Amino acid sequence: MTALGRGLLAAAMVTLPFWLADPYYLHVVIMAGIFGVLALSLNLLLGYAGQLSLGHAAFFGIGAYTSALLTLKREWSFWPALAAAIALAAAAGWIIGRLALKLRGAYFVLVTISFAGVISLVSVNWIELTNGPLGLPGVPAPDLGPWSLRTKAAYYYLVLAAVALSYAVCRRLVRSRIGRAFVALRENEPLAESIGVDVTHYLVLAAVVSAAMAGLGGSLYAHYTRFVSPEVFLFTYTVTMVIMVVAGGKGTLAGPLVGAVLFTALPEALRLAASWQWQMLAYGSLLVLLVFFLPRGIVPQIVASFSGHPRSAPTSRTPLQ
Amino acid sequence: MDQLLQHLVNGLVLGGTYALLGIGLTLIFGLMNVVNFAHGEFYTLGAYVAFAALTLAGVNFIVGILAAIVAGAALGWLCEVTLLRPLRNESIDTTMLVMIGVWIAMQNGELLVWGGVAKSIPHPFPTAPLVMGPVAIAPLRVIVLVLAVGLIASSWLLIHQTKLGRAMRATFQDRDTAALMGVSIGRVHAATFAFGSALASAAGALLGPVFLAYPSMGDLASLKAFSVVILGGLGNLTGATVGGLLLGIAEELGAGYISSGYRDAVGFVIIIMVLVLRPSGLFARQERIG
Amino acid sequence: MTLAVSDLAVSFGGVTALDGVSFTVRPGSITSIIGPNGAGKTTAFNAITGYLQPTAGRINYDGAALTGLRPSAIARRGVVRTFQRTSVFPSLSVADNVLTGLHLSSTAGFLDVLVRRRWLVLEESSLHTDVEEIIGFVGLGHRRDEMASTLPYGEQRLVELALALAARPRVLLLDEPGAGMTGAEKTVVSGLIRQVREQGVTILLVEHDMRMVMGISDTVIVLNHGRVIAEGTPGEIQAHPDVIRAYLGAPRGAA
Amino acid sequence: MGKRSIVLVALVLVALAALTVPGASQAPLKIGVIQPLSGPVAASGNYIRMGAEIARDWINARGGIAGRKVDLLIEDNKSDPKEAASAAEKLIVRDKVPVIMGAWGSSMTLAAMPKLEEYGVPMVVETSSAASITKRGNPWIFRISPPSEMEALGLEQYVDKLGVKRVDFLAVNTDWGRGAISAFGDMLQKKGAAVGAKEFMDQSATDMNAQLTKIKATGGDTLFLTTAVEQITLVMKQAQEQRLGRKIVTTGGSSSPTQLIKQAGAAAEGSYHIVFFMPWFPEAMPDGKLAKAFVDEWAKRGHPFEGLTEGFRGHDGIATIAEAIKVAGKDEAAAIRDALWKVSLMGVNGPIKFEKDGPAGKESGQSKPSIFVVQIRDGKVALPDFLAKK
Repeated sequence: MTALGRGLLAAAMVTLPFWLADPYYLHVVIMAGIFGVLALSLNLLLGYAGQLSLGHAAFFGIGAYTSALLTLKREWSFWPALAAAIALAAAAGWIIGRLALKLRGAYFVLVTISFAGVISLVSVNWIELTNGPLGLPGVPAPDLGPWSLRTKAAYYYLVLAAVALSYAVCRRLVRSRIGRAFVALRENEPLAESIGVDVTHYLVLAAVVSAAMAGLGGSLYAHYTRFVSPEVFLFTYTVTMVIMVVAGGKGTLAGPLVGAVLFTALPEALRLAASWQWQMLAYGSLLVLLVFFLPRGIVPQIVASFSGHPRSAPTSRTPLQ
Repeated sequence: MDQLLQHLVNGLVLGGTYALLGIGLTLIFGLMNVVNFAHGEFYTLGAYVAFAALTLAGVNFIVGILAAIVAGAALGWLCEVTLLRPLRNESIDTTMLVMIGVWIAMQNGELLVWGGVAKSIPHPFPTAPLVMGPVAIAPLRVIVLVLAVGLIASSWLLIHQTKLGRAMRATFQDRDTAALMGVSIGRVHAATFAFGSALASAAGALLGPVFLAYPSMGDLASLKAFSVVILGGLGNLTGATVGGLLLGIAEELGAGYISSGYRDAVGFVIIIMVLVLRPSGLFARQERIG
Repeated sequence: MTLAVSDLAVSFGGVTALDGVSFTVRPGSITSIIGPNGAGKTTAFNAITGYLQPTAGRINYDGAALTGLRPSAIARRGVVRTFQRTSVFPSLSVADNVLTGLHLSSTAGFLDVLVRRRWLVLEESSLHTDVEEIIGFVGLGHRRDEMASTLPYGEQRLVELALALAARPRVLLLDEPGAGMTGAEKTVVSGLIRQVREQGVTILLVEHDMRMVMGISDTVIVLNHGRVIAEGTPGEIQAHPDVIRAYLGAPRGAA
Repeated sequence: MGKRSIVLVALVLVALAALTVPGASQAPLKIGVIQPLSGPVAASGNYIRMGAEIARDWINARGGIAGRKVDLLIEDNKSDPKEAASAAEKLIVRDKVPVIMGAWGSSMTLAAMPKLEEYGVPMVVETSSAASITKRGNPWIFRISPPSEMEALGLEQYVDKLGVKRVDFLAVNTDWGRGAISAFGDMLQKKGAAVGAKEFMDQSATDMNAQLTKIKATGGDTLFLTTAVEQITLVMKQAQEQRLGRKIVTTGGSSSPTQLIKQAGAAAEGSYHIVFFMPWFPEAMPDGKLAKAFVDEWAKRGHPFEGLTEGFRGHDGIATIAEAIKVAGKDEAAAIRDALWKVSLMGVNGPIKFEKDGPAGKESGQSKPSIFVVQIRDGKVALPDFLAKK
């Protein structure tokens, strides 16, 4: 993208609440932003370090619950609760990262699913802490000094800042020796070790940063919807994140964001375009078509068609064993 | 003690069905490297085909199950040829995503066709339980267990005694070498997917009468099937069989003696422990098919 | 600065791959390990570089034990290897492969990267200079932006060599660097290996091509059935009766 | 740009075009409906929708409200709270509905509630049972379904006749099941019954043998069962297989005894069911004529009979809203909210009238629905034996 394009995009983002007056659209944009953070976070682990985590909703949910519980039960204000949400999610990421050292590919996938399953069941059954399946209503809106970020426009800026921060963190990591070490592990792990990449350190780092970012997304979600229930651990949330990352273009910086916008808008567009019987059927079918025609994701496809390179950039197969 | 025996019998029957689900998936997962999230949808398909055959067409129970097997195999084959074959050189998460799409589309298609109301599938067996001392079990469940064992045994024969089975095993060991030896990888993949889907479909047709048929019934089935695959090791039929039984019994005992709210957690925790302690599954000394 | 292997033994489930192997690699030398297929050459490499744990024995480098260390830690001590099968980062360009290979030449940690310290910019630009230098050295300048997996086989082996050099080895273990190459390419590789040695890097080589081995080695070690059966200069080895017997027993053509 | 890119561009364009479809014209009265139409509880959500459509068609056949037709804008919450909140947002902001009926499950309702407060739009809650919904102090909430406590109180008069001495519970592990166990547990303990096992099952679980084996060991006489009809069927079948031999009482009104007879057969024999509608003998309902008409209309449309025990709530919710609009005289959210306090009508269930519930100054409305007990006897739904004997 040219500097001009980037500037226009930034200007559009910053002024968005002024020209997108309809709060419903703004709601969709905010959800897209929250999922953008989540997709960026998953992409770090899946797209760069090459570890497919299907338990990512666990980090998201841990962030959401931590933030909600601290503000509701301990009456913390939003910002320290947010920090705690990030920290606790990061700690969970550390555990998963340590597991990833022993398990790769399909086995890692399953252990992450199981991890999320256990956390989810804890959230349902540990009534004293989590209020069980009833969930936690009335999560307060965040404050910034004297201002309450209760309005959609204000929350939009909070989410925008979070997306920008997450994007910046990803970008700096990816374009540093750390990001190169992630990619080295994805591409060829024995070779990466032979040139001195410490597998333990970098896999755990990738998992921790990724989980922390998902925790950020979770906290933002909790304070936006003002309600947290065990459904945040639903497998569909993880599936949505994976769809966003892979369809948008894994291992690219812009891919997850494009995916997040598209796949937040798509169900809402289908809500408007089709009656409810057809919405999910159409969603599934469109997903199949999209993967079928753009197997490597939207962003790599666009980059390839603009740069004139052949499409055959073989993303390495994520090693199964 | 009486309670323990009943728990063990319950677990055995439940585990047999888990095993049947796991076998189909372990072949697809192990041999094709496809994380098949639509596996449970073939299970659902089997239940609905059996329902349609038994109530609408009015055929007998065994014919209904055969119809489900044929439908599962046909749709599985179609799915492989049209969707997975063109993507064979893509990464594992691309094919996974396509199967996620199939999962969503199939489930909502079923909702559209059959409605959300659960269907009860009729069966010709008596409902009065068989009683052996302190243990009670429905005749239908015994039949299901017997048929499941039969299907597992035929799968074993197919893998070990037929030319297709040899080709499948060779492909699992080393796809490139198998191709050099004249194995048609495309045909093996299509056959594997059709076979795995047919097994899932058969499981649905068998369990439909025990439980009920409804559109989202496949979600839990998929999850259990994945657990079984991991417990048993990729591509390991024996592992999937034993893993299924173990998972069934463990869940049953967990729910019986720990807490029913954490019933599914028992399965998850076992998986995590197995993976951490024995990363290639309980039974895989080295990975193999068969 | 000496790499010393003593009484190294490796067995896999009852099969003994190495059975009490001892040798030392003189600093600054080119030492080759030869032997028939299955003699244990690659196993020795794997044990030295931490890819497998020896059943018994010690490996010392520069007076300190390497045994029990992870491959990345061994690489950090300057002992770097290449692989028998082509091993590159397939979807990265040649330049990015080498840049990734320079992992140990940079030091930035997580926080440094996040706040983007000023010295980081300098460090990155010096890395890019090194990339050009290394790519130029192996003669892949014309390929710098091409994806590694699309290169012809011989050039992929050069990428692999470049990657290993980027790790700034003091001892470089090359596992059949000439395998699958044309004669002309082998000459180039031999030349490169000599040049690397000129820069003070000790070379330990596994190679089947006897012409290449005899042409560049200072010392040759012969393994058979997991044991060292001979050690000496190329001249001595070519005349050694045990070696001749071992090779006649398992005659082999060009690798 | 290859062929694939063109497909992509087309997809994006379709999505964008869909987003810019202009809102419908102002003429009809719009009522939003949020129900789980797909996902695990899709059956229930769809029955409610069918009931709501009957109410709509009846109102429109009578000429609408003040000459304006009623239009239902139906959204699927996919049994997911996030979707419920999104659907509420969409209905209120995009479609400008002044009033909503929804959102079936309590967690879905709770997730949608902040939106009601944010935009000031009332919602009639037709199914959710969690006490906290009306206790939170959301003045835009009007509930016509009974919270579990109210349901338990409704059963209190029959406890002695049922002969409950030792009771066990098996419930779905959701707010509803948990709430029912605590409400019925309290009520039964107060009546002097001993409480044995409290067991839970996952919403999607199909094999409840472990729980039943455990319950069997407690030696109680009655099992209270709270879950959707599919799971009740499975539990009953499995209880029969295990020779559990308990009186079974289902709570929550979703049990659809007709479906149980059809699907569980002999296993359902003798069980008691708390329902809020008795379509088997509509004449016995508070407004027998209305109930009969509803049952007939339902049958005429070819909807399954077993859906009636859910479907009537859709009718009552929409009827309540229509009445409020009529009282308000306009379709403005705040006016409808005020009017809801004044409505008094007969629904299929019985009289609907809201009383204040929750913290002072921010009360929600709670109607007090009629509660009935039926029994499956000789393969038919009947009034319970203890009532019939009288």
